[in-house]
Amino acid sequence: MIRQCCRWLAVALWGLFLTETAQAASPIRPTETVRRKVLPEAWFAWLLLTPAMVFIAVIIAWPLVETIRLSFTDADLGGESYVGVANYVDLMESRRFRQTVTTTFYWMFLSVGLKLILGLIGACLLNAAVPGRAVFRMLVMPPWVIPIAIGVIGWLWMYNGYFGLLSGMGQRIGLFDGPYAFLAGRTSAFYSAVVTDVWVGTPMITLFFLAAMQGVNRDLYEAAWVDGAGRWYRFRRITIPQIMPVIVSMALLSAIWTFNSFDIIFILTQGGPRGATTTLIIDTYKVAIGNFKFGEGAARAVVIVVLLATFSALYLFLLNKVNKTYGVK
Amino acid sequence: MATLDLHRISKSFGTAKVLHDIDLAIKDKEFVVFVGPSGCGKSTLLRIIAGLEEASSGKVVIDGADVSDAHPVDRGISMVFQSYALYPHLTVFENIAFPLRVQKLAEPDLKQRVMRAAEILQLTDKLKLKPGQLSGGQRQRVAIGRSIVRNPKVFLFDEPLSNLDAALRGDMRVELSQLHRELDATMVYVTHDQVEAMTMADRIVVLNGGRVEQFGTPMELYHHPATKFVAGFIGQPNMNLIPATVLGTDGGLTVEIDGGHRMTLPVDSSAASAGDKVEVGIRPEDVDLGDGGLSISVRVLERLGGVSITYGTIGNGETRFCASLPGDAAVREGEPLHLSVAPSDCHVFDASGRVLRRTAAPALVA
Amino acid sequence: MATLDLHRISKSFGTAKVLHDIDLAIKDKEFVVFVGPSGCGKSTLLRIIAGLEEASSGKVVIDGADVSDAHPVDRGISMVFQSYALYPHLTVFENIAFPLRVQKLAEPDLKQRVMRAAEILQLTDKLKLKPGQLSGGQRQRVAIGRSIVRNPKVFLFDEPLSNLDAALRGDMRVELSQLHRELDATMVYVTHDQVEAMTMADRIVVLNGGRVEQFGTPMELYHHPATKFVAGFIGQPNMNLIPATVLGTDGGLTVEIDGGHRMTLPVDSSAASAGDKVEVGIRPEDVDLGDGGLSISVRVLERLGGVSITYGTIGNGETRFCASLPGDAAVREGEPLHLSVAPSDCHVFDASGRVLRRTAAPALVA
Amino acid sequence: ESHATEMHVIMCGDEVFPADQVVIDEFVATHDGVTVNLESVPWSNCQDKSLTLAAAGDPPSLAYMGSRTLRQLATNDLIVPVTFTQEQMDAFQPGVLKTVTYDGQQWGLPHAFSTKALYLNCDLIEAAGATCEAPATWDDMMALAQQVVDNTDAAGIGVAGKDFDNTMHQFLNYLYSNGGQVIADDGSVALDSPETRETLEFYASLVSVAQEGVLEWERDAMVDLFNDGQIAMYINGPWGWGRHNEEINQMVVPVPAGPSGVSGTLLITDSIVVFNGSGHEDLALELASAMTSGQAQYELDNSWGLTPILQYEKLGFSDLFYEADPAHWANFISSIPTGGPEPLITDYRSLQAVFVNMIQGAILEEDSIDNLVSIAAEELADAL
Amino acid sequence: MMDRYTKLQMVGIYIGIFLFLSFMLLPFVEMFVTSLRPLEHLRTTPYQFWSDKFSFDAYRQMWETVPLLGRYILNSIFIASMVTACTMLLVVPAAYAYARLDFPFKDTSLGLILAINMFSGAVLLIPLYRVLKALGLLNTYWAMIVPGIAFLIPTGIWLLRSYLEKIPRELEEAAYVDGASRMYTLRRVVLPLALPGLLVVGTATFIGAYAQQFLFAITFNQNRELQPLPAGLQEFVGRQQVEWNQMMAAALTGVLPVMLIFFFLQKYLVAGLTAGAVKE
Ligand SMILES: Nc1ncnc2c1ncn2[C@@H]1O[C@H](COP(=O)(O)OP(=O)(O)OP(=O)(O)O)[C@@H](O)[C@H]1O
Ligand SMILES: Nc1ncnc2c1ncn2[C@@H]1O[C@H](COP(=O)(O)OP(=O)(O)OP(=O)(O)O)[C@@H](O)[C@H]1O
Ligand SMILES: [Mg+2]
Ligand SMILES: [Mg+2]
Repeated sequence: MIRQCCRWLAVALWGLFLTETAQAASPIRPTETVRRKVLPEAWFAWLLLTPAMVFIAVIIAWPLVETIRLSFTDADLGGESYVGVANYVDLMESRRFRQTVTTTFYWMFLSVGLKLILGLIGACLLNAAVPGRAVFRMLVMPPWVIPIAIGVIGWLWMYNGYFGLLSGMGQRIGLFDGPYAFLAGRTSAFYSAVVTDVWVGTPMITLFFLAAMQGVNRDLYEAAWVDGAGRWYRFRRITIPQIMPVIVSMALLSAIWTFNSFDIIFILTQGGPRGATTTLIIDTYKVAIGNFKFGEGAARAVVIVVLLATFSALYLFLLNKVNKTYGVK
Repeated sequence: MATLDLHRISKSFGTAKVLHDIDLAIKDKEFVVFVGPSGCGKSTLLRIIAGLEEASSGKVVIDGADVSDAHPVDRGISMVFQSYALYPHLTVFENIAFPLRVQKLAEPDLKQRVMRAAEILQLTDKLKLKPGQLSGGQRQRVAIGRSIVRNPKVFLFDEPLSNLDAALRGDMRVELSQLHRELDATMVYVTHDQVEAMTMADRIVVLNGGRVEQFGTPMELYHHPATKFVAGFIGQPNMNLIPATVLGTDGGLTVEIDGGHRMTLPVDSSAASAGDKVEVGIRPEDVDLGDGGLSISVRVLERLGGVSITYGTIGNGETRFCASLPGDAAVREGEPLHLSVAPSDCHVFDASGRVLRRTAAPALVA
Repeated sequence: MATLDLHRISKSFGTAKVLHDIDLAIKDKEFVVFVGPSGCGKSTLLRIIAGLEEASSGKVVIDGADVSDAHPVDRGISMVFQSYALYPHLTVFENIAFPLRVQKLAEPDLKQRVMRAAEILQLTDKLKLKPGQLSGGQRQRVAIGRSIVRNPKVFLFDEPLSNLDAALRGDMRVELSQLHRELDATMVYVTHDQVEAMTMADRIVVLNGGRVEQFGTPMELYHHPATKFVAGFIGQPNMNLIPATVLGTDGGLTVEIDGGHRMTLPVDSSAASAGDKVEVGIRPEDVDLGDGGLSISVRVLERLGGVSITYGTIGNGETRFCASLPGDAAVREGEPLHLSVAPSDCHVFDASGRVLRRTAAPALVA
Repeated sequence: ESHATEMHVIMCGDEVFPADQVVIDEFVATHDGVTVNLESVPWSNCQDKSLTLAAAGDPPSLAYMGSRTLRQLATNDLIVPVTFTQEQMDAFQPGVLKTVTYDGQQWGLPHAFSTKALYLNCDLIEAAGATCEAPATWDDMMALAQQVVDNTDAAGIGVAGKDFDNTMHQFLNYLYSNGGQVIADDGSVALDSPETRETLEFYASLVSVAQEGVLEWERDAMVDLFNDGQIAMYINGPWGWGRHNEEINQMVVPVPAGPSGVSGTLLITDSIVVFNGSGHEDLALELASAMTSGQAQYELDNSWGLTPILQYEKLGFSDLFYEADPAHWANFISSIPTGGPEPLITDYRSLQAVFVNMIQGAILEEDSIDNLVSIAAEELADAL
Repeated sequence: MMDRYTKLQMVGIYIGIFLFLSFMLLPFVEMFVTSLRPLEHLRTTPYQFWSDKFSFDAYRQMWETVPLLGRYILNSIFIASMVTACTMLLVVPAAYAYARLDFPFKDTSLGLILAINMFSGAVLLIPLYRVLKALGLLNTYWAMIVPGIAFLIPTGIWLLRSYLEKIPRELEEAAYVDGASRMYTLRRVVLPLALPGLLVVGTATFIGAYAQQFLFAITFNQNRELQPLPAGLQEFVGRQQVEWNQMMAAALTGVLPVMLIFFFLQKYLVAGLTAGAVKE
């Protein structure tokens, strides 16, 4: 289901042409999609869709088109005039921007990777049949259900070199020999932001994985157990393949969200020090909203969309290929 | 070589006791079927044998060794699940090879054993497919393949046919029977379908409410049901049970059944006395057309071709009666029907539901 | 009063044609069953009658009026779905009242009609319950209640019993037959279960691959199957089909069946000529023990109590043969078995699968 | 005007100063039909708010905000220029008008003024074995800080390095004390100079005697460090005095002079600007003038403890609050003539970014001082 | 028996869970401890986790420091609730259409809608600002509600669709045969049955709306009275010194009610996610 949804993402990118191929690639059960027509359904369907569509058109589609238009102008507080692809050329030539792109992808891969691994471990632990697990499951929720900004403020305080918990505890156990300011160093600030992002994103992934694990037919485990398979073997040969669809789709969704994650970095470091934590989204915000360079900001926004779309398409393409190679349905 | 003995097995889930002191001795190479209504504890008992569930008390003995605390794989058993529990992401080959991979068997050896199993089950040309691409019957065979590849001493099956449609079920029944002969292994088979039980079993265990009602060959159960429950459960259409009053106990049992007809039945009447309320059991297929004192008002007639089944009531109109008559019997719905039954074909159950032993029972065909 | 006529109904899904020019004339108050293998188009045809699906071509005529384009509710039909389609969030009362609520019927009138339906179906004390609290049979009655409350002219049922277990299915079959008599309505019933078809139908439509194979009473189908398909489909266990070669066509049809036995069969042989390949159909229940020239090697024996079913092969060992013998027949697995069959009980099918009319058919019992 | 006018006044800060409130109340009372919708907006998003409102075509009548935004507002024609009489101009402390002047015109009415000086924690310094006296030069300060580091657990000096405006401010204090310039008198960028290089090098070198994690700190947070005895010195405005622990034996001294200059300070003002397009610019100007005129302005400076923005003695005021404690105030007033303004750059956000980038680059040693300064100068020129 | 663990495994699992949950909850514990300390103690080194005199003063003072705090908390909940309500209003019909009806460009339009996941609000801020301005929504609650809705619609449709698909089609056909109109069916049959699904989707939407209030609030709303909690907390920072203890107290107090609700809904949520997630 999720994979299908991701496929739609790709479809949306490449238009109707791909629709055909994508449909051909996914055998449709006759009862589901190619369904009989009881009523003139189309008009009713569009009637139901109209409110949502209008909303999306006004709030997202039009701004998107406008963003693309703006990206070819030098719009700022004063006004705008057409400058062609100058904004894009500037971006291509800017070493700092290339650095930002690299940072963004590094940020995304690292953070998503950690989230997936931690989520998997967490889900396994919470899925273990031990007393108290209902409570434990409850206790992973908080980072997810509170406003991101509030959690991040907590982390901001913990990262403080002089008064924060991490530095303090680190000194106490002899890890640091003086106050350690996490957000002051290039590397440490980056990894601190990653840790916070992982903290924010892990609970939801954990719960999705947990849900998927609970959906695995228990008989499979029992059958394997009767055949002598141990826990680790069952995990590797049954759990992982069985929840693979969920892992795969969470990986993509989480990658997109992480790529676009704003609050965490903005509150923790504002992109600093010296751009060490400046991702594309932060850069875009700073340029467009901070400096009122709407045109340049819009160009960055368009780059984000293009990069994400390319990434998603590539991901789905590779996934499809891998699936074909291994014959996964 | 494997005998399987259960000693006073009990099982409770929380406060609910679902198995009560089950004792069973299953012989080597025997095909034993557990049968009984839903929820009677069949699966639970099987899972205790498998080691998937722990008995609250009692022992599981396989080949003389107490395995109550052993890991399933160490008991030398294998199990086929109702859902087959095939690994959807693995090919047929890998599914069958799974237990061997767990054992870390060397590749050539593994391959040879999987191929052998596949041959027995005629799956050789399906080995590359995924379970999703197989039909119900083929899936079932893969599940069996996975269980035979390990050469277990005892095979356990939990309703393996219940997911199949009627026609396929018939075929698989026959195949399973043949497999049993070929493998020469001890098999324990759970079902709630009496036809499966009757056709496949060497011996049948009838379970009811967590207790063994009767353990015997199919023909024993058919001709000598120990209790009213077994009588009602075995045989299709179900045995008719007609309330009756004991009139005398000399030379069998003389009873007057609902509707006034009197019969003297060749059963052990030593424990009965005149005036007792009993129930006379008559199988639908044991009645014949002709005025033998049973008069039925026919409500519904089902013509199945070879036979016609009539449903109606007997006596005062409250006791249902079903008769299985020749396909062309001249019967009409709404009309009365006169039937006869041989006294030697009748069963008698006392008020507690226990049978009075039939003294003129038909010979048992093994 | 409702007749139902289908005129050259065809239906395609995309490029797949699933119904081919179906013509049917169903009489008032008739109970007609559509039967056939899975995927043959039964449900599709029923849904076209209901108006849930639009035919690609052809007309649906109810009581003489062309309703092809009418809304289901205007056709005067009602439908009981395989899953019953009860609304889980509504009580039994509200479920039954649903069609009346849609019509905005006044409360007292509505109440009275629901109560009447509940009475007929013995649901009066269940009206406050939700479907989830009912047994399978009760749910089925609620579904029927919902369909009778509107007083439709035609009732449609799509496999209403397929979700029930065997015992309940038997009971419900009987109840449905009784309901048909009470309501005096035209009913169309879809099933793939031949027992249901045989026992309930006034007339049966056998569908195969979107075409009508035969339309007739159960006994017509049993004794005079028009095609090999019908012959194989009706009757349990299935009819045996033995390849044979025509030797002569005088005074019936003289054939030599696989295995060498020769028989002269009383069928219309006018279209046949010597040397033709035909198939001889013999029902398992038409054979008797005794050396009549059929010699079987028995592979599996199933003793069902009243009857014993043997499965084996005939002739060169490739043609399967099944025989239904008395329960106590002295048969053993692995041993040869000699059987006889009356020539008048045999069916013959030509190479295209069409029957050669039997000239000495048994009298039909209505 | 007799018809009803609603003026929208935005005051950046946590609350409206009582001194301003008095003026506004009086203004409303004397102007028929005029109401004032007075809103105080926290600094964190106040300037953005005014700017976006103006850019969106819904400008406030006037706003009190940082003077550094003026040039951007002016170039985009969002505010109206202010004309001062010569008399008014003369009354300002020297350098103040520079902070609101662009293109030969004044664009705002300076309303709050601050200069900076160096605070010393004498307890700490004495604990380190030094005498608590004003370091005259950077070298003195460095030596003093080093002594504190060597002999106590505390850091010698608090250095700001966070991506924040006052990191730039801290740096400019040193730059102006070393004879440096950001914008030359002809309006061109004059950052690329040996003075800047010296300053940047010195600023970076301070890190060795500064608190841990310089890049995490901004000036106001260093108050906590000072109070906790973690730093012996740091630069802050006149208000710092009152926010320091009373137990601490503190001392204020002028910012030490660099090798190429004399002790100076950064001159920062916040001003009241009158937006273009509210429809009642004249009225707004009148209110703004009232708020920044002699008495009202004095009340504000006095009540808030700010560096006096006007030379009140010239205006005939007496009993001046900063004359009551001349030893303290001298540190903040005496350096005014040698101080430099917060530069006026069109893209005022870039100003901060450019400086912070340069400073952090030096602290992190990611590039040579030389390069960093040249790059910063270029970027500044772009943002001009 | 399969699920039985040895003592050692048991210990291992609990240690694992402890570590995992510590990571998840540490910030909250620290926030709580911080909120209990007087401000001076927060600003002392070396760091002390559990030594000072704790008091609940911050929980009292915070209302004075930030007089509008109560409002911010309510604003947060109000905005998230409004977003949820409006999103559901838009999502329910759309999800139904995608789950049940057949129409041209079905897959394409769904793909486009789902692709919205790829834009975050930050990408579209500039034109979004102009749109909101054109609609006259800037500096109103709607400035924070409207964009929130738009970005939550895709997930909502996607989740709810899988729920609606599970409602047996026969139920609707039965209603249709009985003469019920589409709308009647939707109202009387589909929606009541989709209630658990609506609950899950509503909860998920609420979480989404609640979690992401920061950006829209700081960009599209300058009206203090309308700020949600995350933006409102900035006021503790805006002062000359950061009132960390009060800020933490305010943060915890603000999220507490919502967190409690989620604790109760947790069970349904996990089960509900499965519905959307596991179905391939
Ligand atoms: N894990 C369990 N916890 C509690 N009760 C259980 C559990 N497993 C089974 N039971 C109960 O034990 C009884 C026997 O269950 P069991 O599964 O053995 O029945 P069964 O004979 O296999 O029925 P069926 O034919 O429906 O499969 C039932 O009443 C069931 O509810
Ligand atoms: N909506 C549809 N789109 C495409 N093909 C369909 C559709 N509905 C049914 N079919 C096809 O039409 C044929 C007839 O289907 P139908 O459901 O009528 O079979 P059936 O006889 O009812 O089978 P069963 O006994 O399994 O219910 C099948 O091959 C089926 O795959
Ligand atoms: Mg069971
Ligand atoms: Mg069907």
